[in-house]
Amino acid sequence: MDEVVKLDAATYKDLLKHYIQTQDEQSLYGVEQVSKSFIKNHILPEEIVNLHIQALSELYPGLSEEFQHSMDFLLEAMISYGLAHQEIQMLREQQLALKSEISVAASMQETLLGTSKPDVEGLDIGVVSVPAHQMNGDYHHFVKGEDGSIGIAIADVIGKGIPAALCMSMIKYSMDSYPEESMTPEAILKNLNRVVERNVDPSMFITMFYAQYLPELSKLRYASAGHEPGFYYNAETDKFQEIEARGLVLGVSADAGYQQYEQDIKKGDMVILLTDGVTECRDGDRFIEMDEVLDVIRTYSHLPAQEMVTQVYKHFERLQDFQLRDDFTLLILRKEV
Amino acid sequence: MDEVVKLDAATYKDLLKHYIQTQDEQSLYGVEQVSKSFIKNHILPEEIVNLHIQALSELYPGLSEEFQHSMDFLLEAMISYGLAHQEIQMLREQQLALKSEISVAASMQETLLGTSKPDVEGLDIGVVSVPAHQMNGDYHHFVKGEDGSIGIAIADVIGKGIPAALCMSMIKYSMDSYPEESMTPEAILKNLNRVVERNVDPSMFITMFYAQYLPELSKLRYASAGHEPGFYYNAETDKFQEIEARGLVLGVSADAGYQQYEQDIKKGDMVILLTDGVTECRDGDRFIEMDEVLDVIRTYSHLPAQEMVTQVYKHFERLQDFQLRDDFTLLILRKEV
Amino acid sequence: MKPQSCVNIQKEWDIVGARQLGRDIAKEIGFGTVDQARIATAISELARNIYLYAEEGQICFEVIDNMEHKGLSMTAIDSGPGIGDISQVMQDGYSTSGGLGAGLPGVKRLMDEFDIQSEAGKGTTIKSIKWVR
Amino acid sequence: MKPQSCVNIQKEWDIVGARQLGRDIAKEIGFGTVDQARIATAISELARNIYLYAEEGQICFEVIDNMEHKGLSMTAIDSGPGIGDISQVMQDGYSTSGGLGAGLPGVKRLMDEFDIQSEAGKGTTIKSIKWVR
Ligand SMILES: [Mn+2]
Ligand SMILES: [Mn+2]
Ligand SMILES: [Mn+2]
Ligand SMILES: [Mn+2]
Repeated sequence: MDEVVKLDAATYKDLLKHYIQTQDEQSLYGVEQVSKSFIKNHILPEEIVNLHIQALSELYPGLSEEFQHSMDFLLEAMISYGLAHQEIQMLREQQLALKSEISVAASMQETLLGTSKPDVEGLDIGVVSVPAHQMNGDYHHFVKGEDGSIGIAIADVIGKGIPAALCMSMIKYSMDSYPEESMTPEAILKNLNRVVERNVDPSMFITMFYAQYLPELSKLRYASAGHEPGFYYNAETDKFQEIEARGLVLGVSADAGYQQYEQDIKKGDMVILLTDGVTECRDGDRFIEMDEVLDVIRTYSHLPAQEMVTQVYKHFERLQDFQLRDDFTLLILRKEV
Repeated sequence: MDEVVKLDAATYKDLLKHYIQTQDEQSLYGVEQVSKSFIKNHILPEEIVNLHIQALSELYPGLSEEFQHSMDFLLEAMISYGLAHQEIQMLREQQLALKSEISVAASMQETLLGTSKPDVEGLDIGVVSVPAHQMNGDYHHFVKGEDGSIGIAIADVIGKGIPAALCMSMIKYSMDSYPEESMTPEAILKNLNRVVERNVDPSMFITMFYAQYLPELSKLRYASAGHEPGFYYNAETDKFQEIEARGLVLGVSADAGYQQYEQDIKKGDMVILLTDGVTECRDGDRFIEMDEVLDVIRTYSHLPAQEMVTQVYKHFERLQDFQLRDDFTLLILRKEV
Repeated sequence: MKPQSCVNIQKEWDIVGARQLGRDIAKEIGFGTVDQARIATAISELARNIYLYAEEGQICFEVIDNMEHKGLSMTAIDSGPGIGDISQVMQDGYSTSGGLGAGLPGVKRLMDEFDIQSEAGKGTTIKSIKWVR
Repeated sequence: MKPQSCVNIQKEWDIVGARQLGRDIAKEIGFGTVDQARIATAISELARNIYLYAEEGQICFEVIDNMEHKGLSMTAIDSGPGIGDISQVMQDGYSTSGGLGAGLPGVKRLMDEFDIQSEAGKGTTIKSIKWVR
């Protein structure tokens, strides 16, 4: 390493000499490269100033005393910047360690919460769920009932990141213990509400939308626990309409009950379920309107469901400058025949 | 903010002038303060160089062209440092956000894993459990049985940090579901082993030492699942001896069995339980010897148990330069009468 | 508004040419020394990306001069492999871990506005603007 | 080995005095310009800590000159309130969050060796050494 630094220092001096004589762009491009190499070799800014003083006094031995003193003064001013610069290395290392820890935890969580799209004749399903940070506080899962029905849960822990993910994992543990596949949406939410109320920190709330699709009846049964409303796309009228469903957020009151609704699904119709990470996307300082989300969905509605949700996600990822502010989950179900 | 920066720039120029004339320490102390203020106001190093050029050319209008060009060159070299400097601010913010998330998760975990020292006549208990990072992958808890016995579990998930803590929380959830207070140490470990084997990622292992103190018989019953051995202090002989106990780590094999041991406890005797974060402390590059741990414990053995463990912890915290390499749990039990 | 001037990037020497043109325009429309150096550094990053990963591409400069403000717009266009995960390359430290370069987050910091579009197999377009203060 | 020289820290002016003495000794035993400036900055941090939080204390300098190497040892002793959680103050960013100072992690970085002992209500002793390279 020391050899590299010595070489860089010699290059610095040569480039400096050349630049003083010609003021050419090439020397400046050269010093940019040298400067990057210095940073890579942990050379601090005050050392660059020192190097500059030395190079210059070798090139121009007759430099004024004023200049010498002024450069010592500048060097002193750079020490604080050097300290800050050293902090970066520490911060980067810590960040790397934290991120790798979180990524292990996130993959544990993925295993725990993992679900796979059910394969149902005539039903096209697409789902995308992307955490704002590494761990997901959104949740969705699919259950195939013995009667051929498809259960779909979509949920959001208030908050995001590690605490939300930890909370979600606990819920999953609790949910595993009862026979969801034989229950109605209202009964499932009622049960879960009790579990959340009993087991989860009182400051943590969970919203959930639970739907059951009954292929033989072409019907959707659903109930909501304060969850962001989804949308129903009517192929015949080519219109979207909000899926209305009322119900208390999980974990607030031990004896909350939930109302169950029904909707007929015809050929070409779509059911769109989402979390508030989709609807509360921001474009700069402006919250987007729900109509914009539906417009984007419409733009890609000629695609298969999985590609549709992927394109919609990409659209909003870019709109938000590639930094999600909340976990983003979008699930689309289309009846094909 | 801009006003502050302008003021700082004026101060810089004054100090520079004074330093060139007198080369005094006071000006250098002054520029250090100004430089800190610049950093606080997000002024980048290349801007300091620019400020220096301007100040100097105002103070000494007749400066040579060579000097001017050389400073433009130095400014160019500083741009990369300025970019790195901006990254710090970003990194600091991200770090802060991550840490506050983790601290929320850690306090959720604390609530979940919380245990309190049982109050038993004639028994002095001290315990300290400090995570290396924010979340603890060590675990200990106390149970008071109906027969007056005291159950003590101490465990360590292989690994540390968030994944270990997440894993620990799951175990706790599972443990809560069976009646520990009526079971023997061997039965408890056997049961837990099955739970861990079934529910936890196969790459995760847990070591646990389970002890039951029976006050009426003055006896300690215990079993170990591959856990770091504890120590028994015999007051009569004034000697420490290792508590030997063999047993497979939890989660390796579904049908592992555990052997149970017994030890009589007399007045003044101590039982010392710990995790490998205590015994694998490092002093520089050197691992400490077990005898050193016991020597330190002996040094503070005149103190009440809680103060004893606190002082021992402080000793090793300093020895390790205030940066724990692993979660540190030390539990001491002394029979007083 | 002036017409666009573009520099093709094929060899390393072209990076210097792009910097020179960018700096000349920047100086002409009134950017100070520090901003000139920052713009040159941003050009280096954009041009190196093309030179290293796309083999062929160009950087175009345009002076923006409307009622409210004056600025320099730079557009880097290449027909390279494209960027699969933009979120990832826009993360700090993704390309800088070895201190090798400021990467795209660096360009974003050096300039005032930044937009990127990329399609796998087709190429990448990066547009950035810096305003005269 | 030379005798110890100490500077009492009571008013802000004493910080400058301590820096001057430290820098003079550093220059004398052969530290270069950069290291002199780093030592002075470390002295500032130590002395400001005493001035701001302990009201009274001193910084002592000692030249270390043995067969192997030469160095400057600085010991800051105060009878202030002491530090409750040393792990916390040794964390980066704990005192620098506002960019207000480098804090103790800064001193540790500026010097080569660093040790701290503190007792609540009794005071703090910080010893640090920098070796001539
Ligand atoms: Mn959420
Ligand atoms: Mn949300
Ligand atoms: Mn562990
Ligand atoms: Mn351990």
